[in-house]
Amino acid sequence: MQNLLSEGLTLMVFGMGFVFVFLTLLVFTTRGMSALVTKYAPDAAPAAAPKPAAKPAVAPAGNNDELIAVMTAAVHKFRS
Amino acid sequence: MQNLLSEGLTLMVFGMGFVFVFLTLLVFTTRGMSALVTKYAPDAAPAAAPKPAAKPAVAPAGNNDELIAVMTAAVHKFRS
Amino acid sequence: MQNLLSEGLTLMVFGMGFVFVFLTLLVFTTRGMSALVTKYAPDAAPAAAPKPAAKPAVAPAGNNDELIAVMTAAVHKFRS
Amino acid sequence: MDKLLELWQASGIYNMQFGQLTMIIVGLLLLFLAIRKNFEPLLLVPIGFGGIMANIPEAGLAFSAVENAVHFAQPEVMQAMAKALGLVSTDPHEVLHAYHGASAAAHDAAVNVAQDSGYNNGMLYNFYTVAIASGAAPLLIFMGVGAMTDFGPLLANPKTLFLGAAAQFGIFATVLGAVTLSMLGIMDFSIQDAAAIGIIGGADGPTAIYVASMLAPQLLGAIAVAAYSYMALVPMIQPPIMRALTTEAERKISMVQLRHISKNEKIMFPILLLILVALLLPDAAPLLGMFCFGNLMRECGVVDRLSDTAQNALINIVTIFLGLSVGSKLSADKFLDVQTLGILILGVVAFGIGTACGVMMAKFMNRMEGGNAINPLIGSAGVSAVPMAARVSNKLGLEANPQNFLLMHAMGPNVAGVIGSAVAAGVMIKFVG
Amino acid sequence: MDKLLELWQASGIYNMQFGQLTMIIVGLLLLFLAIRKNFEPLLLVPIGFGGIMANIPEAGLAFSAVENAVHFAQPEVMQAMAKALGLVSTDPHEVLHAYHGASAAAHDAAVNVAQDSGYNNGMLYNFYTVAIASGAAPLLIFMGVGAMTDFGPLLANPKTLFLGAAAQFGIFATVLGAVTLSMLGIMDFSIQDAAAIGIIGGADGPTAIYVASMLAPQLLGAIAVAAYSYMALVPMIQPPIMRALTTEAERKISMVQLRHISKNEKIMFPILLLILVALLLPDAAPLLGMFCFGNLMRECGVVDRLSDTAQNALINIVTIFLGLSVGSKLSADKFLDVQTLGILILGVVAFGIGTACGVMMAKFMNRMEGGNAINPLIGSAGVSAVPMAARVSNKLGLEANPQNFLLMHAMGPNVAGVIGSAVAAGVMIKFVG
Amino acid sequence: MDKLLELWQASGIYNMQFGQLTMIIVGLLLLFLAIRKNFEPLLLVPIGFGGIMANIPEAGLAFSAVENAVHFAQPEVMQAMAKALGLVSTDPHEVLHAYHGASAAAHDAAVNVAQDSGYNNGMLYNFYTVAIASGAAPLLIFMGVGAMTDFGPLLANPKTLFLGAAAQFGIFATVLGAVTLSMLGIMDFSIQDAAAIGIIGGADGPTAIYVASMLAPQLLGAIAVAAYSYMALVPMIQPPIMRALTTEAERKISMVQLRHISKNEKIMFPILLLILVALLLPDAAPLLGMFCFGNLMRECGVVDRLSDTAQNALINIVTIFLGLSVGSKLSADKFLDVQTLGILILGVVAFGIGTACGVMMAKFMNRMEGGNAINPLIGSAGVSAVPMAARVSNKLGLEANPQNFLLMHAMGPNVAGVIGSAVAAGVMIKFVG
Ligand code: NA
Ligand code: NA
Ligand code: NA
Repeated sequence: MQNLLSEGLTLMVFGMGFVFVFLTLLVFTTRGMSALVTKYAPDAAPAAAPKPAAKPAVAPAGNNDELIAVMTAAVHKFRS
Repeated sequence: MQNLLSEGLTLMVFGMGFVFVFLTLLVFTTRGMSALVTKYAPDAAPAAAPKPAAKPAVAPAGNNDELIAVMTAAVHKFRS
Repeated sequence: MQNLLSEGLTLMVFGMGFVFVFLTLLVFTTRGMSALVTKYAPDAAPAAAPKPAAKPAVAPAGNNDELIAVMTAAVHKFRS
Repeated sequence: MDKLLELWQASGIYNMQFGQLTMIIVGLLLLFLAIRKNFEPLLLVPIGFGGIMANIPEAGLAFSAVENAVHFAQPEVMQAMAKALGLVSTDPHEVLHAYHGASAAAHDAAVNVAQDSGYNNGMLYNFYTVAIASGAAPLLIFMGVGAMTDFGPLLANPKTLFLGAAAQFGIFATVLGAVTLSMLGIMDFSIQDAAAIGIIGGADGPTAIYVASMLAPQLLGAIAVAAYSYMALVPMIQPPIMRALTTEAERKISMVQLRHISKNEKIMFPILLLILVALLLPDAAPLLGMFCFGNLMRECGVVDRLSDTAQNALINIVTIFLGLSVGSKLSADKFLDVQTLGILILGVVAFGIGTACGVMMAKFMNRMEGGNAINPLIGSAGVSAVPMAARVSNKLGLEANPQNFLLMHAMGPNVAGVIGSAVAAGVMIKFVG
Repeated sequence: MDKLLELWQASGIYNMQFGQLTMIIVGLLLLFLAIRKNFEPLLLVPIGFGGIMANIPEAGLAFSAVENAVHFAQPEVMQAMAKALGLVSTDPHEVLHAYHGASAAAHDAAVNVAQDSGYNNGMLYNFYTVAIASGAAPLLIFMGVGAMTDFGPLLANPKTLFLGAAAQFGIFATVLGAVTLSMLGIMDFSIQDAAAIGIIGGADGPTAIYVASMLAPQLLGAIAVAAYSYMALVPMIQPPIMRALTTEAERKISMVQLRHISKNEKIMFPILLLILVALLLPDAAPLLGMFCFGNLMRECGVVDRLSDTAQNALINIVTIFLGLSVGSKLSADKFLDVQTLGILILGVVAFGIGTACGVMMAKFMNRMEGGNAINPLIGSAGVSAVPMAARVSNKLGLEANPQNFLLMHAMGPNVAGVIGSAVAAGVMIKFVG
Repeated sequence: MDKLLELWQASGIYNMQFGQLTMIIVGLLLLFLAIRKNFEPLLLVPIGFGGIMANIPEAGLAFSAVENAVHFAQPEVMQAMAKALGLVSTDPHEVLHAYHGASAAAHDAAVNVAQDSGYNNGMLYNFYTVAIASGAAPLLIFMGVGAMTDFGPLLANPKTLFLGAAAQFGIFATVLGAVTLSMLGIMDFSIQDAAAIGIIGGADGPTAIYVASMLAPQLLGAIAVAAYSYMALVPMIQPPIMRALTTEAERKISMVQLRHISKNEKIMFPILLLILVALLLPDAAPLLGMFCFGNLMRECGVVDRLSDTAQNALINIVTIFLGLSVGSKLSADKFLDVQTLGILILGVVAFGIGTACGVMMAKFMNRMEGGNAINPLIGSAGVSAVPMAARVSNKLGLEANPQNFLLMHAMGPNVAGVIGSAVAAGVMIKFVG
């Protein structure tokens, strides 16, 4: 029984410790990544290029929603 | 062989009987339920409240159809 | 080892031969089918009849796209 | 040159059996009916196509690994298979027979032999196992149907449930017909077969497939084809019966406007139905449970995205697999049998009796109540075949009286018929399953 | 007359046990909470409905074939089953016990006996096997959640990850609480049970289900119900704790506008996270891997149709099956236990501690940095419960200062909490799995 | 402290092997090509991500339960495993080798031992089993492709089928190349391997995966990656070959407007194709059957909701699982091999030969007919790679003559190429399967 408690304590110490170590590492690597990306691979051209090249075989939901939003607005205007 | 016929007859009598008993019970409990709901839980407020709270993560098909119907109508009007 | 090469050769000869035989047959049967269909079952009436009878429980994507296209056009016109 | 001969001897033309050819033609006929005549195309297109694929010679798409091994019947494989099944003979027919009757352990052993010899399940056999043998596909279709069903008209006029009950007499009369044919020595149906055939009269596809897969899997192909074909023929089968049993005056009866049903009533109804099923007939729980679940998702208003998926993507996916799987049961040795003829005849009789009983019940209810509350034309909608049967009621009503719109009134018995045949299915599974 | 008796003796009323009745009422209560009170309806409607179906007497929908065979306990079947399991006794309880502890081979043998005797897996049991026991459903949900998650706010302010880390203390404090209850003899939780209960504090449904299915499947029903219920109760549980731990001045703190995050950063983040997981904690790889995969599909911009399906059709289909499967674990013997009470109490404690630690961490970070950069109200969002907890932060912020919109700022710790609890789950699977 | 060491020794860094690291980099490279260079992203994003996940040390996501047990190689487990497999040695390598070559029964016994010892199949292994080993995923993709294919241009000009036939020479030339490499002792390909590699020249992803999973599963990863990469490289591989083999005058040839194709012809075509397959090459029945089924659903006009689902929700879901499953085969021991280099080289040769043969065939047909009916640029589209190859034809046509729109004309050979390579696949499965 004492054993169970010690297992629980160990789990808490190591678990919580590991969570912090992991997320701390994530904070630093994320910052590093952001810095690198901002410096060497800003969005501008590269992000714009692939988009149109992708074949939108099906109109993705997002676009659809946007379209509908635009049209609803237009229709509302039209009605008023 | 006689046996098969008697099995068939039994199945018919009990099956049909059970279907009627079940649906009769359903008639009465449905009426009771409708009476109770109409008396103690009419739609008005309660039904209206939960609806907007539900997060429509995706525009449900129904709404979409409605929208499209509305817009088609608008477009037709617009054209004429 | 010689065996492997002869297997490969056989596969090539028979494979390629079969592909040609099959597609040649397909060319001729397709032509025959087209001729028969054009003569005995042209589209006109028969194709028109079943369409409306089919219950479009859900607006099929195609129609939807068309509708949206039509509406977008309309909206664009409307704006200008 | 050997290879050429090999290709030829493995070709479909060389191996085509008469039965397979006939079944391919049957498949083409089903496609014709579905595409040109609009016979329940959502099911009959996949069923017809699956039927053709199942009968492609040598492809073995509808066969299990063991059946494929037995088809090619290599002596050493047959020997190992016979040993696995505890047989002395290595005759392919006997091996196959032993396999179909084997205990689960022997069955596993036979499968192991087939796999070790390089044979695999055909694609359609796998689809059948996952979709139908597990029971999943019909239940998921039923869930989707529940999510598409509006119980409003039924709730507005609950006594139309009696019409849905009466129309189920077609089911049980057909059971009796089937056992009588057996008694007379014309056919050879067991009581399970008879029950599965009777359910055609329920005019409800997934229910028929579910019951047939449990009680008479060998008849599944014929039963499913009959059920969907007759559902498509409802506009031809029902009107003469309806006209014969009603007077012009009866057909002119106008029914009072249905009252508005509150959201809360619609939410409570599937729960109420589920509880009744739980209390009275647990054997109907899978079918009616999934049906109620679908309907609750529809009505509760807080899970619209699940309801939407149940009515669209999910039911469509399941329909494709269900149809192909049913098609896999269209094999010559099971379909090209005098039994199929019996099933087709009994099926149409079932529809006729169900229609007649629904109409008669409506007239009986009018007499009991001493009024004219119900137009007997809506009684025929009790066979289900949603929404075709309700449309037929509406059409005949309009013929008699151009102002008489019965569609909504007929939707009550129409959905009641779905519940009724699911209850009947539960009783049959309970008694003969 | 025999048949009538048979029908009656097979009915639900005749066989209803007190526990089943209670669980059906629990299921109805869950439906009420989901539909009327909007308690995470997408999950609780299927779970509640599944719970009712699982407790229908005699239907055995949540039972395996062997469990169904043992329920009916025909002497000859019990004899064969005992033999398959290497037992002398044919007592149903002992057979069942032996079956649950059997080796894989003996398990197979018992299944064979059940099938030979005509018993089948219940529908919900099959769903559970495919969806949860395989681990697939929670992982696919996680993929869909990843495809719905915008890491922008987190990337704009990476140090909010610390808030997500701190809030996981609720998980481990609860583990300690559970083992303490065991030590005191009040409950009887193993360390695995304690770990699975603790994960409720992660406020993340699929993670809780995944961990529970691996560490304590017998508690899965209670854990899932507690997790989703408390996630729904976040707007009631968190505010008092948040108010108690912050001053009016702290709640008024305005945070600086988040910087714009480039597309490329968003594409790189899930890849970076995956690599960290691969390097440090392989046991979290399934959960976080699928999460990152979903997010990459969302952000990369070239597979929109896959991302769309992952967020809609696929996650909806999986949710239906996951919910019904969880419901299948709501059996009386497992749920109506003092342990469930313990789980419910420990669960709410876990939420409270997590909330408090998040807020305290925010205050601590302000003190460390000697500034006022972080409004401590966003710390509570670190428990995850996306996006409910972030909305609570926003609401309390607006109460203190009507111009203070914290929603976007709170989304950072909110999604950090998802990562944090998946990491915690990996540690627990590693240590006690 | 022990626990700390344990965590460290279970971490990815501690266990990372050189091969795994390399394969993770390969996975990242595939993601880069897919996302930045638009190399068939719908497949290469899931394949690349799956490849990374499959190579996470200690996670064992791509391993079966037995492989995971052997990886950890606990002595008592190895002993039991050796006994189950009938081995004397308990050396992990020998156990693994025996497992891979075991009979179905011994295989089951080994799985039982692994499960009893607490090992499970990895997530990706399960996906592979369900999606690819069963053959289902490539066939369902093919169904979806069928539902997206318009055979109109082919029906308007059926003789373009010859172009699709000629381009398949790339497949068989590559087979010969592969066996020659084996003969010369440079590589070690069996005839099955050679056939599976050749199919890369078919420029058709699902066909390549289907054939590879049947004939050479150990090469599946490399073959799939090569097939999709080269399909993406079509705009770079084909133009130089096309320019070299045609004169400026030939490239300027205008083709006559295609005639209108009636709905009925489009409905009949998939049925006709299915019947031809049934009569001549049953081994191509699964692939071409599902393709025709999808196309019939598209054209028949009465099952639009099924066709829509086959083209969207279903194909997207299957693509996700197919991609991850292919990725699970990107293990270092199989991919980082000189064979992969051979596959990559042979693959590009296959594409080149196919392209050249298509163009030459077009020129030959012009000469035979003594006219100028066909612009030889459309011949290259016969390799399939729909619709990329047709676009390439169109682009080169416009370069030579700005009024010369070849896209629709090139769609004929393009879809003919799909049929052609499926037929070639059937022949190979027949002869060496
Ligand atoms: Na019915
Ligand atoms: Na969390
Ligand atoms: Na091709």
